[in-house]
Amino acid sequence: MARAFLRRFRVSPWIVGLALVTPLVLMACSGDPYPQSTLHPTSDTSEAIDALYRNIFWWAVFVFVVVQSALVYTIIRFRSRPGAPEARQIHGNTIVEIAWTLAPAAILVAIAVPTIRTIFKLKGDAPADAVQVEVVGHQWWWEYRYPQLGIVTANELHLPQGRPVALSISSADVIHSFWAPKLSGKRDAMPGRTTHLAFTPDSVGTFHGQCAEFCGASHANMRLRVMVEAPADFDTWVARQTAAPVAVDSSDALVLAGEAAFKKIRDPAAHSCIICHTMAGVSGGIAGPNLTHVGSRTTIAGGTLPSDSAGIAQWLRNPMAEKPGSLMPTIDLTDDEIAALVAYLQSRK
Amino acid sequence: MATTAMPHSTTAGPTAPTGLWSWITTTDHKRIGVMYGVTAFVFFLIGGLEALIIRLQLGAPGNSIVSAEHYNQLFTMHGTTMVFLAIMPLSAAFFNFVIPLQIGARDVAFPRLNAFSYWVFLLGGLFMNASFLAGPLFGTGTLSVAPDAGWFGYANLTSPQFSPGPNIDFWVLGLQILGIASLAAGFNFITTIINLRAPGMRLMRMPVFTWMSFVTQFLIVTAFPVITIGLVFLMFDRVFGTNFYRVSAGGDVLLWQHLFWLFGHPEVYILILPAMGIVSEVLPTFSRKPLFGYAVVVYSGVLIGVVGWGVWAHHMFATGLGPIADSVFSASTMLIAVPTGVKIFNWIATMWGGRLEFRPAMLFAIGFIAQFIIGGLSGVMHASPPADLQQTDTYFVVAHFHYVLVGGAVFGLFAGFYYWWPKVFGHTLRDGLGKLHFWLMFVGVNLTFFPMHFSGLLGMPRRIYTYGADLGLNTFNLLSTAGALLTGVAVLVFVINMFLSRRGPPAGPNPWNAATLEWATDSPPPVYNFTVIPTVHDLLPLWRKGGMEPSPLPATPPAPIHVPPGSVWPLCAAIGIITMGVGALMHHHLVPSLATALVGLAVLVVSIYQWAFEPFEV
Amino acid sequence: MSEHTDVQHAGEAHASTKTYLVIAAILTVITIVEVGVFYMPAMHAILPPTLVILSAAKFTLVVGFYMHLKYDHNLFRAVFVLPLMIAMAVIVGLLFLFRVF
Amino acid sequence: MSHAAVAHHTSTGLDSRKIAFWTFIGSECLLFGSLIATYLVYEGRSVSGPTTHEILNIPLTSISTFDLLMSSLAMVLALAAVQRGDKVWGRVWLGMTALLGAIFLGFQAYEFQHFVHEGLGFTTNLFGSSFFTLTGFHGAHVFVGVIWLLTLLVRSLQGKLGPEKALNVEIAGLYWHFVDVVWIVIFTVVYLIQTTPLPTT
Repeated sequence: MARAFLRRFRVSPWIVGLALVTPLVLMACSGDPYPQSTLHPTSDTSEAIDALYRNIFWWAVFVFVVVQSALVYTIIRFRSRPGAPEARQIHGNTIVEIAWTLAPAAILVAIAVPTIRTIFKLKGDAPADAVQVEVVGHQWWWEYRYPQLGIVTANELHLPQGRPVALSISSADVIHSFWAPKLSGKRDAMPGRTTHLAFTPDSVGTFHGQCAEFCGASHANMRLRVMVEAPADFDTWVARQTAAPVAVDSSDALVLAGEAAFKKIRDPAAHSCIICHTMAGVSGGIAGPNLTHVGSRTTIAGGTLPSDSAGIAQWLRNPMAEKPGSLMPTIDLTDDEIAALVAYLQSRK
Repeated sequence: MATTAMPHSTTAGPTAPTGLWSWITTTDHKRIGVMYGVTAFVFFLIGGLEALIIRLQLGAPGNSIVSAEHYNQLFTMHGTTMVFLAIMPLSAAFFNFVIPLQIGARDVAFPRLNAFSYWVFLLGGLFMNASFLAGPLFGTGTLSVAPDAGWFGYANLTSPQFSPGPNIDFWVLGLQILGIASLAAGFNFITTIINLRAPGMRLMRMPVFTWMSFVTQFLIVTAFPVITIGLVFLMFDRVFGTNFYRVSAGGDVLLWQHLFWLFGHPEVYILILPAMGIVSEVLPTFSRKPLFGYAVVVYSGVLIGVVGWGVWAHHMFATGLGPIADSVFSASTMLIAVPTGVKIFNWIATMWGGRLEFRPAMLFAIGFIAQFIIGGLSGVMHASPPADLQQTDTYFVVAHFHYVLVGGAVFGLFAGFYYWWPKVFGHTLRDGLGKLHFWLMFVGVNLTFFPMHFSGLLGMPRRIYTYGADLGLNTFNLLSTAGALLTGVAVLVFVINMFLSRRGPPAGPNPWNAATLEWATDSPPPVYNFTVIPTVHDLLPLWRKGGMEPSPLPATPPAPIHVPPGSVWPLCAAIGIITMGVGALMHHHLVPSLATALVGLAVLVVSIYQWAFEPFEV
Repeated sequence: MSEHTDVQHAGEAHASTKTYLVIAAILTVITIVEVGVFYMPAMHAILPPTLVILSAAKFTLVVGFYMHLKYDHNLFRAVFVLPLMIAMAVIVGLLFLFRVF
Repeated sequence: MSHAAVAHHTSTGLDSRKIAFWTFIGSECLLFGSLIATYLVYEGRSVSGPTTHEILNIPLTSISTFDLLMSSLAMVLALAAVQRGDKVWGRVWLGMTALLGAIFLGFQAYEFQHFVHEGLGFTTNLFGSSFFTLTGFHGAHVFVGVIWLLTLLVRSLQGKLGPEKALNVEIAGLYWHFVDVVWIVIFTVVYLIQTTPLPTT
């Protein structure tokens, strides 16, 4: 009898309730099928946020269950069936009103206190010995500068595990938002302002992230990776980045052709790579990402393409198709020009 | 201001004039309400279509149903259309038709201003949507100049440097024009509610829908000027090259966000309060008992309106306003959850002890409550800044505001459609189709927006035309797309219901046996609404023990009633405004732009003078 | 909005021409004082607060007497003062958010 | 409209147009409030170009402020005259108010032209943009007010502005006084309180 009524009237809130609970619990402990998840924190900041969120979440589930079941119970019990009593003309009840004003207020205080405590804990001011990184958002790629280490790289942020990190974030054009969910909440990158993020990554790994503030045509292609390495690996990465660029292997004709093509693509040379890209010792263009050690990166084109020869070739053939609205012009390169450039770029370890 | 003695067009019971001209010059709040409803519903369907294409594009990763540029235009127009061209005007349709009837008036305080609001809204909506087809006029293909910077168009992406095309000009000018329509309606309804109540109807005897509309009008009247100024700065930046949002000149991009969200949050209460009002009318009628805690529901509505002004920066927690500002706005946002919660408890208590009849209107009202609870709770979740740093600008927030806007406002408006349909057209919508519509929509909306909570928490940002296949979001997006298609079918069922029920049996003055004044007169009501203005003695006049005085209303008016004539000048004034808008749109070519704008101004000024000195008796 | 029955205003309490002239004189004096204070270096430290108070006085005088708000039905006062409060709160709020934080 | 009091029933006994107009004035408070807030927020943030100290002319603006104050007085006297049914003085004071308003616009036109000449254009710097927009919006309102007053003057000359039409003059007066009050705030905020420019954040 009850099942029939449950089905005929409104059974969904129960299913909706269960749907809310089970998958979340399941997800919390599964492996890495969700690389950009906000529920698998791997730094002190994101763990603080996650703890606060779980606290609020369970309060919400409690209120959800209480209020929705009151709603469903009322609907089922007082539905008009033959012989049901006439409606009692109640106008109100002050005590009940006070009760259900204070109850939500109390729950909100229970949420507000940890919230404000966490706000002040995550103010974003890192200790003095933190790794300083300047993050600059561009239309549709990320630039990272390590002032202490003199390194400039793009899209892939390398950080040492266990050491505090201080990001000072700004933008070179429109508003972006730097967001690597597993490491910390997002912080807007705004032109003319510098905002801050501070966290201490506590586990090694490659963490996904993405721009989270609409910034134009290729907002969706402005992805990033954060490589957290053991301190030793980080130091070797820094050493390689700061080392003098490896000389072009003169014996490999393809790489030599690639270097020539990099410096000058047909007349007029307006579209040559050196105009927009910096390649230490070769060029100082700043419109595009710094390519000094592009060979050592795992992805290119704002983290959307793998940096193997197929990925680079696909990007060089038609940047506009990969990143609509991209400022990099589409030059009709011949296949061997592309092969040469790929070889050259991959040699820039 | 009419001075010459004007032969009153008093007739015993004037039959409404018919024909297109009578519609163009109408000043009858009922006709204007129907026109608002039809126009807004068409824009609602357009917005829904945009949503369907968005969902098809996001159905799978790396899809290419639409290009990035088209997708950005679609989601911007979906947001702008749904907020400004669908939900607000649908609420306005109910304001127009129902408020005068509920407070026992013959019409609004300024009938011509009412017509002016509608025509400016219609032309503004057409102006905004013309951007889809206006590409060739600007030397590019079609589907290339619609606004593409999001419904809240953050600064310096909308600056001439980063949005050189006419896309944002359409958006800025369109919103300015729509703002004029809303402001005009705001002054009109505030005066109507204050000044034209039936004798004996004190403020605390007004129906809750009128009360919520009253708070909404105050929010409109105080919030729209702020966005008008924000848009003026953007328009000056784009047309004259001023420096308001130019970072190189010291301009601050956050100024736009503050000005927009100072308007933006009262705006979302402008969207939800009318629906709350409708639910507060529907529940008592189908529970056969009065609203529980009338005064508390009214005061919490007023409190929401006032506190609504103090929460705007919770949209900006990610910009790093500093811990003090974060704490203040987090606290005020949580504070506003209390009156909202109180309203929900009062609705449930209204049904407690009642005899619930599950007609479609009632089902939609219950659907409103169930889904508004989920929307409210997910809202409280990101009222706390640290949690918001993970949730803002992700699909978790998309899920939140769709639960309160679709699950809330749209369900409330559909409840209003089913509830007042007999009063507007004289026949009810079919019950069976109504229930089918509800169930399909309820499942469709939940199937669409519930998975978005998960895709948001799993890292899917807002407004991306595609996403990586490796993020594990594929199934959730597929579910959302399926839900969107189902919701589309549900709306189709409603459209079919509208046409099939045209030949329905006459519904009579009070089909639901409801208590408020609009059910005392015929369905559809005569041009003058009430043969005799009733005197009201308590909150629920039609449920009074001793019946209503004079009870019931006489069939024909004892004395001739003056019905204000039509006027063409509101439409002419609206045409003047839209011409100025088109002129401003062509600002890249100085001479034609100035010429069109001046012609528009001339038409506007002439219309205003004619309007002012036209003999018109209210 | 206070509640009242059908009050038919027989004739508003008219402020007489004399009061208008007095008000005009006061306004002129305040304006002169304002400009005078501006030029006094001694007052430079507390210039903003004094000027705000003086202009608030002029504001209330014009709104109260010239716009008849003092004599009129307090419905007009409510309909004007509430938005005015919101406007002032917006100004103060934005100044705090942009200047202090 | 045969007589001043509204013919048919209103629940407050007040004229609907006056209620609507006071609501409009409340709404305009927000419009000018946002403009003033922006001016104050942007004060001192201009990167280049002339600043307030170098360019604002206090004596000149004090005279135009006095002029606008007197126009408020003229407006009130005009209303009183029309209410008394005194056609002559009604026209005199209406004309005087419009004239003083026009003089104010003259001052502003001169000031704008002088500023542009001094190198402060609409797009020169942040100060230029926010100053001209704020004072320009106010100037536009004064211009509309002058046109409105001249329209009332013409109606009076046509004999269509008897004491029963005093409400039209009263509403025009509300508008005029409000525009004057906004200038009082602008005069103080822009011209007199020139806070020293704070370092940009």
